[in-house]
Amino acid sequence: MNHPLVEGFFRMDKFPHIWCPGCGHGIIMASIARAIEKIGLDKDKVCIVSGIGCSSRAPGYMDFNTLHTTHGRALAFATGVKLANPELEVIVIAGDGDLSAIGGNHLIHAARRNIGITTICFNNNIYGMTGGQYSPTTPTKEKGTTAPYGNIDKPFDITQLAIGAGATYAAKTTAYHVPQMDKLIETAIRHKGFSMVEAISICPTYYGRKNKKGSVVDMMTFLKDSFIDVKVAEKLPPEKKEGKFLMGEFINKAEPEYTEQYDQIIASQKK
Amino acid sequence: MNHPLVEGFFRMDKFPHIWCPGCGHGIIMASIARAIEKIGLDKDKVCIVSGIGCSSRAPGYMDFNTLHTTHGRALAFATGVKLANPELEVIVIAGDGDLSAIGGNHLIHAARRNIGITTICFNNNIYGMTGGQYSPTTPTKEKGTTAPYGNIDKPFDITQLAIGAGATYAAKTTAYHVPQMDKLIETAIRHKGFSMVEAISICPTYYGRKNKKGSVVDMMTFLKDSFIDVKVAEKLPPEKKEGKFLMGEFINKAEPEYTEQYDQIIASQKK
Amino acid sequence: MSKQLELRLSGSGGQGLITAGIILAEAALKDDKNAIQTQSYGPEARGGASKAEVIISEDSIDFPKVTLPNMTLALTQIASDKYIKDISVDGTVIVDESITLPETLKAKHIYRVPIIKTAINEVGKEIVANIVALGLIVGLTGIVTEGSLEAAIMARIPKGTEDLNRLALQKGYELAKTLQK
Amino acid sequence: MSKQLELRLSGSGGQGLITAGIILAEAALKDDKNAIQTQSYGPEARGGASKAEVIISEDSIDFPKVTLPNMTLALTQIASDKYIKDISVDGTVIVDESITLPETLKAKHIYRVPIIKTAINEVGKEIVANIVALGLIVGLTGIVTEGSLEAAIMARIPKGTEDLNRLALQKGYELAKTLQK
Amino acid sequence: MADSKDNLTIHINESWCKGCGICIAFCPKKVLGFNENGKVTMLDRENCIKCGMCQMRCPDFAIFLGGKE
Amino acid sequence: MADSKDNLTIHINESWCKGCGICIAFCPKKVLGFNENGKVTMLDRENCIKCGMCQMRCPDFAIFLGGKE
Amino acid sequence: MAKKVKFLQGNEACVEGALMAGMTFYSGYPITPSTEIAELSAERLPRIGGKFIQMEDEIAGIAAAIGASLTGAKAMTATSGPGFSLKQENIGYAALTEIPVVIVNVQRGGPSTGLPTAPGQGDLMQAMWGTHGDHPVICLTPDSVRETFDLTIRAFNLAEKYRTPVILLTDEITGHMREKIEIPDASEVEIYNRIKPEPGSDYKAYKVVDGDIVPKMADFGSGFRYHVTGLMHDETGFPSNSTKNAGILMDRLMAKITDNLDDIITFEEIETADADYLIVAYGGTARTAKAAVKKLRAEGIKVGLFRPITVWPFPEAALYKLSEQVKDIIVAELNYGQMKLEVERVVKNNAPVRFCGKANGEVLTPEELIQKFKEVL
Amino acid sequence: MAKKVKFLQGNEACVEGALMAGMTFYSGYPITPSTEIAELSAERLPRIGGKFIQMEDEIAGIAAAIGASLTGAKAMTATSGPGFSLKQENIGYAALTEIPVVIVNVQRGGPSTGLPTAPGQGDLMQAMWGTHGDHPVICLTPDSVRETFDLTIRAFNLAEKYRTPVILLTDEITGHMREKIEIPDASEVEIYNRIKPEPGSDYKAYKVVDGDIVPKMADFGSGFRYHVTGLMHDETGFPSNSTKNAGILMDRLMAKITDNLDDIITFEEIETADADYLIVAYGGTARTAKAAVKKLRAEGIKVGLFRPITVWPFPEAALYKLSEQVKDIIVAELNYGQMKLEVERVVKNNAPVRFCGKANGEVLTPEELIQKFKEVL
Ligand SMILES: Cc1ncc(C[n+]2csc(CCOP(=O)(O)OP(=O)(O)O)c2C)c(N)n1
Ligand SMILES: Cc1ncc(C[n+]2csc(CCOP(=O)(O)OP(=O)(O)O)c2C)c(N)n1
Ligand code: SF4
Ligand code: SF4
Ligand code: SF4
Ligand code: SF4
Ligand code: SF4
Ligand code: SF4
Ligand SMILES: [Mg+2]
Ligand SMILES: [Mg+2]
Repeated sequence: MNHPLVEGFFRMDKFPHIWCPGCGHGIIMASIARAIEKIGLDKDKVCIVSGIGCSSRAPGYMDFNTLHTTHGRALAFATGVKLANPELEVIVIAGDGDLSAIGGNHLIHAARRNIGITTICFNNNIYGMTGGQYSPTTPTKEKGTTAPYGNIDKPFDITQLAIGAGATYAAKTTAYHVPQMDKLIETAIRHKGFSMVEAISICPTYYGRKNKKGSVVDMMTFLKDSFIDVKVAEKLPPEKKEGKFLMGEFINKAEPEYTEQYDQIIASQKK
Repeated sequence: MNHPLVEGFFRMDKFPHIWCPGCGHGIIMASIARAIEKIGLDKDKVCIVSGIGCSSRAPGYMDFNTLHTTHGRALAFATGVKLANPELEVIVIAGDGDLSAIGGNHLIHAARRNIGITTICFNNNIYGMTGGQYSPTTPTKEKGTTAPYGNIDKPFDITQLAIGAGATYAAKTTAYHVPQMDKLIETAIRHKGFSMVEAISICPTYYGRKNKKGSVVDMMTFLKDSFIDVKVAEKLPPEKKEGKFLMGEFINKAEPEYTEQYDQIIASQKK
Repeated sequence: MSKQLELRLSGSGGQGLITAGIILAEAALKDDKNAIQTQSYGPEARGGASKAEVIISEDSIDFPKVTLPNMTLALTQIASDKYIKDISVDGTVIVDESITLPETLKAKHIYRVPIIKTAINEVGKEIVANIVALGLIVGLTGIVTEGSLEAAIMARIPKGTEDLNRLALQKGYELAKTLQK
Repeated sequence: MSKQLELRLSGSGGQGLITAGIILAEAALKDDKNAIQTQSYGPEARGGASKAEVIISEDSIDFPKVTLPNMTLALTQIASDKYIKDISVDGTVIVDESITLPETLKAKHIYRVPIIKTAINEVGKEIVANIVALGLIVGLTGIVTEGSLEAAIMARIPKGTEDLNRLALQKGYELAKTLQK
Repeated sequence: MADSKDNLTIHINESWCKGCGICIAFCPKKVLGFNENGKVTMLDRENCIKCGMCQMRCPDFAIFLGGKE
Repeated sequence: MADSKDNLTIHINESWCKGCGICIAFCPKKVLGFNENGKVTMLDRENCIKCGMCQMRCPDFAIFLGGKE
Repeated sequence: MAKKVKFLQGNEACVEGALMAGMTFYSGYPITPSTEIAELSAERLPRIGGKFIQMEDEIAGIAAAIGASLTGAKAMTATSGPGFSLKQENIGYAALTEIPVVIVNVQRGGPSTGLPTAPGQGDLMQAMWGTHGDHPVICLTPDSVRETFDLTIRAFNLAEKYRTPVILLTDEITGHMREKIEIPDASEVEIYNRIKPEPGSDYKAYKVVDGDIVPKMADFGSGFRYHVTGLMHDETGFPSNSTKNAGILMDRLMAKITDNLDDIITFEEIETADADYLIVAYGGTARTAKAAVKKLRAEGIKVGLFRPITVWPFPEAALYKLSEQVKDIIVAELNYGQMKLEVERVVKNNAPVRFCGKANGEVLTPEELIQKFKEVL
Repeated sequence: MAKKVKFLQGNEACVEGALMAGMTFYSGYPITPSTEIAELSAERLPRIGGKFIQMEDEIAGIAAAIGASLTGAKAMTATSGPGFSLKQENIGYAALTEIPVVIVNVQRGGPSTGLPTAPGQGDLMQAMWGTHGDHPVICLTPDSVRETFDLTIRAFNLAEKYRTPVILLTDEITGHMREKIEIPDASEVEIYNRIKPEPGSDYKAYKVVDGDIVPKMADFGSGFRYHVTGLMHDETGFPSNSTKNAGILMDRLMAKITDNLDDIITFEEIETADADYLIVAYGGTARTAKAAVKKLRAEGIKVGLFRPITVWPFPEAALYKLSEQVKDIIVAELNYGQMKLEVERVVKNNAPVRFCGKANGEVLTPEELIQKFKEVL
């Protein structure tokens, strides 16, 4: 008997996937498929686009129209796909490096345009694929192979960055909080306009080892203990929030979607 | 008799500058020089960096160490200058296109790192140099040569974008509000860490003409009437704020500056 | 006039000389001639002088740029200073009367003509100085037929300005006549 | 042994075989031999098999890659399946005893040796299986001197693990002796 | 998907399991464990409440609820 | 810069002035105007309060307060 | 058949050609002297239901075009030198993934920002070698407004036929000059469309079948769920580390061009039949050469012009043949002798290869070329 | 003099060489197979008071290095194919503004993402032609770990001497193999530093004086307030639209290289004195060729190796001379024959030029080369 999700939404012959034991990416990939299943999207009308990185290998496993592009450029390619054929449900999968380092510009512009693309960031706070260099989301003082003395960069809060750029939907979740993740990804896909879910992943192989984060289970436990939902947090006394990170929906508002706006221009100009 | 500011801080033989009659860029360039004068910086220790655009022509007129780079990359070059020689006061001059279109990624990363560079954005809401294409700050519905039917993009609020990226100092002002601009630029230069002043400029030649904004004076009057200081706005009733834009300081906080952090690493590792 | 007209129009950015060049060329096409129009672009144009060039010929035109024009026209001093020098010895120089020409300038005909003043005073809009200039040039050279020129003008101008432009053209022809006597 | 040893070490990512290759090469340098070490990198390494190759020679080494090794060692089944096939007919194959070898495999010597078990049971840490393997290889081939090998090991390992590694090396030599008789 | 929980049981695809231990650690009933190959195994099928958390958190699609047969 | 306002007066560099009219429009005392070349000119030096706003807003560095001499 | 006579810039003709070829998508970033192509596309595309988008930079400009092409759109992006440099990574991506896309480079003067408003031909070699790694390249250079129109159509056709990016390499001269152009009727123009798999058919995205030149290309969203990657891949399109597969793929990509030179290569020969001397020139500079040839012929000098229209692949065979006939070859171009290198390689010892060019932002005049010609002869 | 014997990867040796050359600044973006260069730089630079920064992408990586160089730092950035493509625009900027910077490209397999962990030599032509417009290029290719060390130093020296970007073009083979290397004592190594103007002297930033090769270069912040621009500029460094100035500038930039070929070009010849046959190879593939030459010589075949070390400018004169002597030339490289084109151009009809190579991610083995060699002879 086969895993029902795999059977329905993945390219079974490509499994087992290349990710390391305990890599959080597989958890997030599954969640995306469940959301697609839940919404009931036509597989032929779903397009998954990624850049380059461990996370960006996900589309290769997913049984949709899949596009593995160049490092950082997924959203730029996806913009072309979506604008050329707005009928497609376009989902971008991107690592923290892919999305916020080399690809940062495309992120903020896709968010600004409010184009109907859903971006799922597999944020493991490191460049996994290239072997553990610090990324724009590596916390200050943590180590990477290129930050042997501790990182002096301040990390992005990718969710806040997207909001600053004009995103109309932005949420954060973790590889531990799967039921919440399922829901947020589902909401993001249903959202009209640009939506982003930053899913905190784990990279036991590089980030974990380099920063002595213990076992895979220790890393998952850290996620479990460190994140609280914004809505819950609102009601908590300050001392309970200390050292915690917030997750959940940070913004969710309605604004005109890009390709629809374009269609209006066509409607007004087409002879 | 010569203009005292020109004599002291500009390359007089390059004047009159190439900007069009009424172009707001000259006003902002003057303000930067006044701020430098006010602070009393050593001209030999000031480095002005720009990309490509009408605004980016400013450094050629300014009597400092000046660097006119490639389109969008001023902050990346400036990061190298500043990190290699933190003694230099590095100021980046960038158009809205240069800074937030092709250069958007460097903006958010410089802001994130909190590196001690001051960025002055000459925001005329258009690509002036190339003849009036819409830019990431062109308001929705306005026209550009590449938006003949009205722009459907949502514009960036560059100040909010910088804040979302982690900027520790961000302010907005206009070419009309020169005394305020002088002060904000001065504060920005004095700020430790990354600082940005978004100075709303005017491009009568392209933006103004294309969008029927009237004369240069009409465009300046619009700035005069449309912007109110955030601090003032806080005290105003909603009806008085309707249709107005906010200017002033939006964030000003103290965080460790990048090159100083790096020097600490050197101090701890140097044998 | 030689079979091939090589014309250089110069002035400041807003004076519509590029449009004038295009119109003249389009008129030539209507007359079944060949024409090429080129221009100088870019940052120099900010504030500085702008330049449009037109070659009109019965034959096919290989090299598209004007090297030594046989006719130049300048509407501003800056443009004149920059572009008027190059002129073939048997060529014609036309400048607005407000312009001072270098004494060393050599050409077969050198005309200082009240183009702008005509546009302002006799047509009523400085903006049509370019059309006045066209009338002047065609009046002098006959390089295109008057019918083609008028048709070409009408095709390029904003709706509602037909009469204004027709008048400007007329005034241009008239200026030409004053020179030819 | 021939003058030139071409060795391929393979296993899973975490088994330290690249380090083992480097150590062996560094030991060879101490013996005034030449050595080159290469390895396979990259995404294949995720989960899959990793490979390190060493060439040790008295002469200078031009071509740096092992084409047909005269000794291969594999510590995992996946690695063995992928890399063990290529072996020169007069070469030596060494695999961990947990590994099943294809019946078609042809080599002068084929050894299945309890390398990992030795590391776990007799040294006490699976992680030193690579050093056990080094002892075994050098015990069999004498390609480097024991003194150089120990010095090279000591230079590469974390402080505080010297005794552990020395013991592992010893056990490797002992395993070699059991094969040579 | 229409299966009621009664017809479901945990299936394990040992060849895909990479032995990360996530499912084991976070199983609310602690009914999972490692086998001798370092792969996951069901220790106490009776007490499994079929909550599906193991399936949801397995990065490798190696454990899931499926029909009994 | 140490000049007291008394010693200051408006200077105009006509060759740099591009005639945009900004200084004229926003001079609080309306003492500036265009000359026949479309360049700025001082119409009423007496009533100039030397506030410097023209200088601050001139994009072309063509008008400024300087010593009287 | 009523032909529309227009007076257009080369850049405008490019858009007219693209529309006639079936362009429905344009994405780019403005840069002098190519901007008119974007501007006119922005105006015209919505009228035919097509899409125009101004992206955040040139990298995104080509990326979006490639993405659009995958959905079945015929897509174009235009730029000039600095932007062309930025597009290089994704040109290689389109080449390896075999996604049709047309890239226009209206060349300007100099390296770096250089002389943005002046003409140049310094990107010739870059058009062939600008992206990393071996890859198939087709590059066309028009010398007139009408040819800009024709070659834009041809660029789309070749892109569709060979599933590869095609570079239309024009220059500020042809891009900005206005010239008479008769726009042919659509019925007179041959349009090639990519071959798509039959609905419901068995489909391996990167397998060439039925004597096709390239794999059939399914539109994303049309029911074939396949994978596209810039990694080396096998016939199914999925990444493969196998060096054997990599070799097969690369050989096939390179052979698309080398096996079809006759179909791809075009060139013009003027007065070559009895020529003792040969001028080689392309793009805007060919206009200079044509004028020079006329003048020299008028003086009785037997000179001919060889004008590569397809510059990549380079028309080696035709040039080689001519080189056996002539006494001397002079290559005229606005750079430091880029095509000259290629000509030297091709003609071997058959004839000395001289150079006449400059890279200072000026066009070459017929007089200059004639002078140089006479100097060396 | 105590020499330090180490067992290093080529990438590590590159950093050791850079540090010995005086590198004080590294900025880049990680990419396989170059990443070790960044990693080791990150570790080592702070220890000598130097700076390392990981930028947001490769474009920023080279931009920051150029910025740092302007303050007087010796700066380097390293990458592989995809990143090299992205750096092209700013390579042209450094060339036109004459700012010394060293760019390392550790070549991997294929175009686009290709085979990221496999070796290749497909960026040879890109190193010369990757950026738009004509520009001076120096590019060096080591074939061993020790030579990687030496050539990194040489790259810095040439960058400083000629005020130009210098490309160190290595490959996965030499980058990742570990080999014995004797690190020379600093006193044995010649280091060249850019010439700076005398404090307080009259300074025109882009004027060549006193028989210098290039203009003196003042550090930003050292009291010379000058202007640097990627636009065409005159001797003062300020933008100039004058085509005359543009011509003067471009001629000077190109002549820096062409007038100093003897100083810049190095190559290795092995067994060429009596050679009847010649193998041309460079970088990692030269190792294959060396092994092949040994074996063929052992069989009594008179074959020699010509190894360009400086690949750009290409060692034309030396190769031409050899081509007059040999019966046949075979070029071996990991691509579809990039250097072969250059060899063909140079040797004209002197000898047939054959090719032995592949671009599938494998190295070429001596056996393969020997087989090909024997096939064609
Ligand atoms: C242009 C370019 N630069 C750099 C690389 C090398 N590279 C590949 S993936 C990657 C970073 C991966 O990090 P992230 O996006 O966070 O994904 P992860 O592997 O952590 O899931 C880098 C630097 C590349 N392939 N292309
Ligand atoms: C890589 C590259 N792309 C495009 C251009 C063309 N270009 C020059 S300036 C500019 C935009 C200028 O707009 P902005 O930065 O807002 O400055 P402004 O001229 O409005 O002051 C563009 C698109 C270029 N020079 N380089
Ligand atoms: S390296 Fe890290 S991110 Fe990549 S597969 Fe392994 S655990 Fe996951
Ligand atoms: S085009 Fe616009 S931005 Fe540029 S100089 Fe003119 S007014 Fe200023
Ligand atoms: S379904 Fe729930 S109870 Fe059962 S094994 Fe999985 S996690 Fe444990
Ligand atoms: S979570 Fe999955 S991979 Fe990990 S141990 Fe459980 S079944 Fe195996
Ligand atoms: S100083 Fe003030 S009052 Fe005087 S002219 Fe200027 S703006 Fe008017
Ligand atoms: S603001 Fe300056 S340029 Fe404008 S009119 Fe006044 S003086 Fe002249
Ligand atoms: Mg990551
Ligand atoms: Mg702007």
